[in-house]
Amino acid sequence: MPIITYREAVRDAIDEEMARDDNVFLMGEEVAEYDGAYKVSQGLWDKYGSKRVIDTPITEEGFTGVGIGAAMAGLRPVVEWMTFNFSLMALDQVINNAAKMLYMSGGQFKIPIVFRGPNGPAEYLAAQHSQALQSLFVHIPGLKVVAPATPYDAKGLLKTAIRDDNPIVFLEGELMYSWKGEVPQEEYLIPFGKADIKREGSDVTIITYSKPLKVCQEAAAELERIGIEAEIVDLRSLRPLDEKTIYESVRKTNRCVIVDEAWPMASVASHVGWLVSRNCFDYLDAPVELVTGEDVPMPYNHRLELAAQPSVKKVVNAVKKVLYI
Amino acid sequence: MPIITYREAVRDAIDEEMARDDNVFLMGEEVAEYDGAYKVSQGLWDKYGSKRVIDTPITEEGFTGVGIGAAMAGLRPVVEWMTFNFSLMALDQVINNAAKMLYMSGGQFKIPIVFRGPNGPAEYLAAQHSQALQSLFVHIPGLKVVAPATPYDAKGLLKTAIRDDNPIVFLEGELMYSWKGEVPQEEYLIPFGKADIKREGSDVTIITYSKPLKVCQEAAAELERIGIEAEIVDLRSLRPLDEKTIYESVRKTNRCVIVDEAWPMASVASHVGWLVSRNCFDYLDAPVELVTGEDVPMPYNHRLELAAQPSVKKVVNAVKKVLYI
Amino acid sequence: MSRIFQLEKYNKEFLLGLLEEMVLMRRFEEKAGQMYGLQKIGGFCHLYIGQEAVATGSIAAVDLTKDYVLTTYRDHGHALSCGMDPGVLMAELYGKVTGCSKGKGGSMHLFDKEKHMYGGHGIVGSHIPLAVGIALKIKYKEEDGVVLCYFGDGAIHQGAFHESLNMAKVWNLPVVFICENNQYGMGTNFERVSSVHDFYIMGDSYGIPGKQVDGMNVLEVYEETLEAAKRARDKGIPSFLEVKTYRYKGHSMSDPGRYRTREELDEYRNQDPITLLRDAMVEHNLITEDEYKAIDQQAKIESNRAVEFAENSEEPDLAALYEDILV
Amino acid sequence: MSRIFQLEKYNKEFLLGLLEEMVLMRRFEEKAGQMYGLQKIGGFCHLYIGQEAVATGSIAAVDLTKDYVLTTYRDHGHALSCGMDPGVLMAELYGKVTGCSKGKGGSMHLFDKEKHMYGGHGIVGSHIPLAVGIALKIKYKEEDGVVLCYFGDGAIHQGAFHESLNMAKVWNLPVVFICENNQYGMGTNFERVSSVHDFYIMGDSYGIPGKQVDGMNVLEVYEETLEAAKRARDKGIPSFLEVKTYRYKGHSMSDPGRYRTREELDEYRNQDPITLLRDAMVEHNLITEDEYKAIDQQAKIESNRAVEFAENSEEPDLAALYEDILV
Ligand SMILES: Cc1ncc(C[n+]2csc(CCOP(=O)(O)OP(=O)(O)O)c2C)c(N)n1
Ligand SMILES: Cc1ncc(C[n+]2csc(CCOP(=O)(O)OP(=O)(O)O)c2C)c(N)n1
Ligand SMILES: [Mg+2]
Ligand SMILES: [Mg+2]
Repeated sequence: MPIITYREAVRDAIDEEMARDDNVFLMGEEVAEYDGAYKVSQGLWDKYGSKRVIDTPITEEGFTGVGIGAAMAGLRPVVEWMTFNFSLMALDQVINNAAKMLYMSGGQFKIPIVFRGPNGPAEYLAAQHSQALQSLFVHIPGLKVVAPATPYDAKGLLKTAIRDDNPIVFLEGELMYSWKGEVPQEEYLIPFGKADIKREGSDVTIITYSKPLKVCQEAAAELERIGIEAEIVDLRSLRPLDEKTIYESVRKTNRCVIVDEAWPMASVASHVGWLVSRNCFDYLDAPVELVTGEDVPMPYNHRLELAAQPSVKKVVNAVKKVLYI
Repeated sequence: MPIITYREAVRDAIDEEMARDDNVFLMGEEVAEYDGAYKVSQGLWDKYGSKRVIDTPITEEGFTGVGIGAAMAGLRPVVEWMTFNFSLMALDQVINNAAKMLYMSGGQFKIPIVFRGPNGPAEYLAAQHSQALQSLFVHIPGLKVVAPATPYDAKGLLKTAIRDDNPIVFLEGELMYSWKGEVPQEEYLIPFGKADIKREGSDVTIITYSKPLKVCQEAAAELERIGIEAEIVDLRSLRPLDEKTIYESVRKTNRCVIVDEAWPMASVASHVGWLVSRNCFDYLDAPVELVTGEDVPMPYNHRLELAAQPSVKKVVNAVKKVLYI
Repeated sequence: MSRIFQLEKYNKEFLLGLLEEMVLMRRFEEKAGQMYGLQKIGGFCHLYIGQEAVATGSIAAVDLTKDYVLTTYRDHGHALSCGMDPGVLMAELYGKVTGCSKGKGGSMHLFDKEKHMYGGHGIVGSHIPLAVGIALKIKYKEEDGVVLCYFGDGAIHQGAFHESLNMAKVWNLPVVFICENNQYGMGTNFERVSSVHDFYIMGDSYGIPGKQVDGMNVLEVYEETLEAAKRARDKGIPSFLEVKTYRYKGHSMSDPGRYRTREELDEYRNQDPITLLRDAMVEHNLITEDEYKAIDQQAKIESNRAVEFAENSEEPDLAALYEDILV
Repeated sequence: MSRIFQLEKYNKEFLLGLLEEMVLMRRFEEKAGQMYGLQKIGGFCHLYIGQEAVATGSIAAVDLTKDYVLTTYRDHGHALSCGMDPGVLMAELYGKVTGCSKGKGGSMHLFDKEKHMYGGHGIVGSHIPLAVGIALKIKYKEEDGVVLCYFGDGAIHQGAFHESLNMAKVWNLPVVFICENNQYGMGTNFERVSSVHDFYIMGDSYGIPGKQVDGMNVLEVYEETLEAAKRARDKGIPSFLEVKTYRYKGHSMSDPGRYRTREELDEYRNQDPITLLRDAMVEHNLITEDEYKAIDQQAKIESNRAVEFAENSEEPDLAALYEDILV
């Protein structure tokens, strides 16, 4: 199978869907002539022109709303937020318009739109530019939220997202864009709501998604060296959530650590922590532990910045804790 | 003790703090000449004039930012959002500016500001005007979040909030404004981070905050009739959270139900659900149950609207469930 | 204020249509207010009384088989102008399943996809970008449509308004932005929160033609909308119309409206858009007093029928709670 | 383009001060760029090279014991103009604890409360309301200050800009809004995303005096800011200055800048703000080539010293992670 980057996987998914369906178009800041701030859309403007790859002014609230309006009227916009940090300016549009239109119109207006871009900390960017904001979106009924961690998952899920008739929040990651992985040449789709077991194991379940997957994989390798077999459940889709796969794994391993780079309070991590605690109550041999982003704004200094994020060491320690070792 | 409404308690707190400290002022839509959309600020403009009670244009993002700037420069603004539904337009200001300024300036700029207004569903308002949005704020380090449910708590906590040197999100409720309760004539302050046991009981801990307190109290009365003594822990302060009081109660009752009118995913409810599951692991006789707002946009029809919210029946059923009856 | 109505330009059917529509709006809204008083309707309910000429005149200037309408929570008038059935609207106000939004949207969220009534939006300013998006679709699909986007004087200050005008012009999209300047937000006279008092000049910041329009004169509203719509349709040039109007009632049902004087209210009642058109038509012998009374009677009957329909309709099933969240 | 420098109006010290400041900025930024290349600095780093006359000329026109400055992430120049120490700035770029924000803010978040440098803000447009808030405090406290608020051409379209201008005028607050129109957002020429190409006219929508200023002429920037600041200070009238300038480097260090031509870049290099002032001063016999070289040498020394200071400074303690979140 060809090996491509996450960036290429995202681009290919957009490209293929634009080729397949004339109603699909891409809009956002610098997505066209500049090829995207992170070069995700490289070449798409050359290929599809200004009608279908649209540079917007820096007006997150406005152009997000324009996308939603276009979706109301039957187009299928892919809206790029240069980073999710700026999505905060558009949150009213996403929550009050995109997520509620179908409901408050009594089922008349579906909103087939994808909001995508890099989420989560990158490097040396400080507090305003390094936020993992998925918890805010996952909270909202009327949205679907996906967060793939591999090129394969990114491509398959983004194609599904673009074809879905609902508003989808699609979380990528600046540091993930250069990650590589096998992606088949043939077309494939990955359904929402299906977690993926990225590593099988019998001793502990590590639940994660998005960028921390790599940290979890490294931690699992380290744990293997001391005889601990961790099962890694990659959620991929946060809303809907694949509770079945989660519970099956935890009921097998009886121990659970959740790894999430977002802040801990009212987060995906603590939500899943409650779900597992409740639904695997009779199976858990230890309390569910979380490894999350530290509960602090992101500092600029790199050493502090790394300390603020999940690390192999933190994951290993949490696993040891649930194993009482 | 005098009995006053929640509305009056909030007003009195603002009034007293404005009288005490010239730097305190109130701003928002319709707060001055119109006496407030929900009449919370009635009379304050007459008393303090246009300098200190400021009507703003309908520009949530803008006037919230103006408040934050004024706080940077040493004033102590109380910013009223007509309802929290509109705070979504100002979220970038709250999260990227208010919550991060102290950190990213290396401790130079404190932001003494209170963002307040009615949160949560009222009646017949449909999806865009009936949201309990606390989860979004609770997720953010750099903020404090409080949600009093009685006139007494509202007054004491709001006075503390106005004197606090940090950005505070203060959640009221339209339907709570007419609730009455005893409030002493003498000045008092209630510290943040202290839950209040609103009812003592030995059989089950019901954790709640804000408007659902009343539903919990009614449920407790009903449960009492069948011999079940519920302890009601009113969190009051969501960030910081009084974990100690929560755990003490659950370790006593061994059973826990959490009642929250917000949506369930990545919520205060599920966060506390995980905390209790983890930290009372050896004490829990049943999984922690949640009663939350249903995971749907709010419908307009009143019957559906009521069905979307926590009810006495739902709370009673959840309690029965954790008691296995 | 005296106005000149050049009725000669129009055929009688057309003028009668406008008059009937405005009278229906008036009676419908009175009925809605009355039913609100009887607690048949709850929540926010923003009446359109006084502003009838705006929706009526402007929507008469477009063709809803290809054009589109978006407005705020003060949407009953626009919904009627779009040809939505009064019964279906009243049922929505009642929260009944026969309402246009199945009782899930209510007064502020009237929608009819078929009739190109794209809502009924509750967040001040936030629907303006949606209108630009619909216009983008028109251009994208190389269609012939125009979007009429209504909002209040309060929305003018919202960033979304300014962001939208810029994008509409940069991309040359067929939108007509219509500010219904009824001179008050909730209780705030617009001059207290506006650095300029003639909004129409704001078009200049975006290279968009701006114009002030007399919102009590249904024909002026019609003419100006026609011109703006034509410019949008033929040349992709968006326009900005500031329509000066007035609401007779409080902001919503709970507002006693103490922030304005009796005199001011009377001044506007004296230039009532319905009376003005009726009087002009009487003067031009296009209608008799009796014919007018018949129109009014018909409007009352339709409004009563709407109430009857709403009263006799079912509430939505509880199962509806979990329907329409996702497709 | 030829410019007239009426140097007679100024004393030599003042002119030398401007020149020295601009040269220091240039050398500091070159050094920062170099250290970025050596991976001593990471993340986003937006250089001010080419725009020196804007911060220098405008901040020279105010008194930072009572006035205030706020700007974007492209803030190194403003920080230097505010009198912040180059070493402390470079240390911040290095993420060292001796930096102005203790290494927690970095290049985009330079702050100095004492010197009234109120940041260093990363979200395009979002700091503009903050400036209005600071101006509100000035009026509230009946002080004599003025706020200078800088932002780019890209920020013009953000709603926050428009909301801010309206409020500043409604409340008559002492702010000077300064758009540094360097003609590009990231890779986007401003004309591609702007419905009008002269921004200064946007003041009209808010009854605010607007003016276009030559940003390569430090004295014109100085004069216009002086006038606007006086109007703000004395009469509470906000102003909007569109300062036409240019950045020689990419948007940030990672941008190769392929979206513009060599010729365009050269055209602006030929009107370099430092060269223009230097040449005019040479012409007026206010400085010799050797004296200029000495100034330049001094700027290089200071920049090297800044690097040295940064290099020799400590990283913050790990405990700092949980400090400064709340007071
Ligand atoms: C963003 C937002 N802020 C506040 C409100 C509350 N609100 C509803 S209507 C209104 C006044 C709007 O006035 P205007 O735009 O003039 O419209 P009108 O009601 O006069 O038609 C306000 C403040 C809201 N719905 N949305
Ligand atoms: C709200 C927001 N959207 C996008 C960005 C990413 N971004 C940073 S700088 C920039 C371009 C800004 O251009 P301009 O305002 O002209 O300032 P300049 O960099 O030219 O000084 C963009 C898009 C951001 N920081 N904030
Ligand atoms: Mg109005
Ligand atoms: Mg620029």
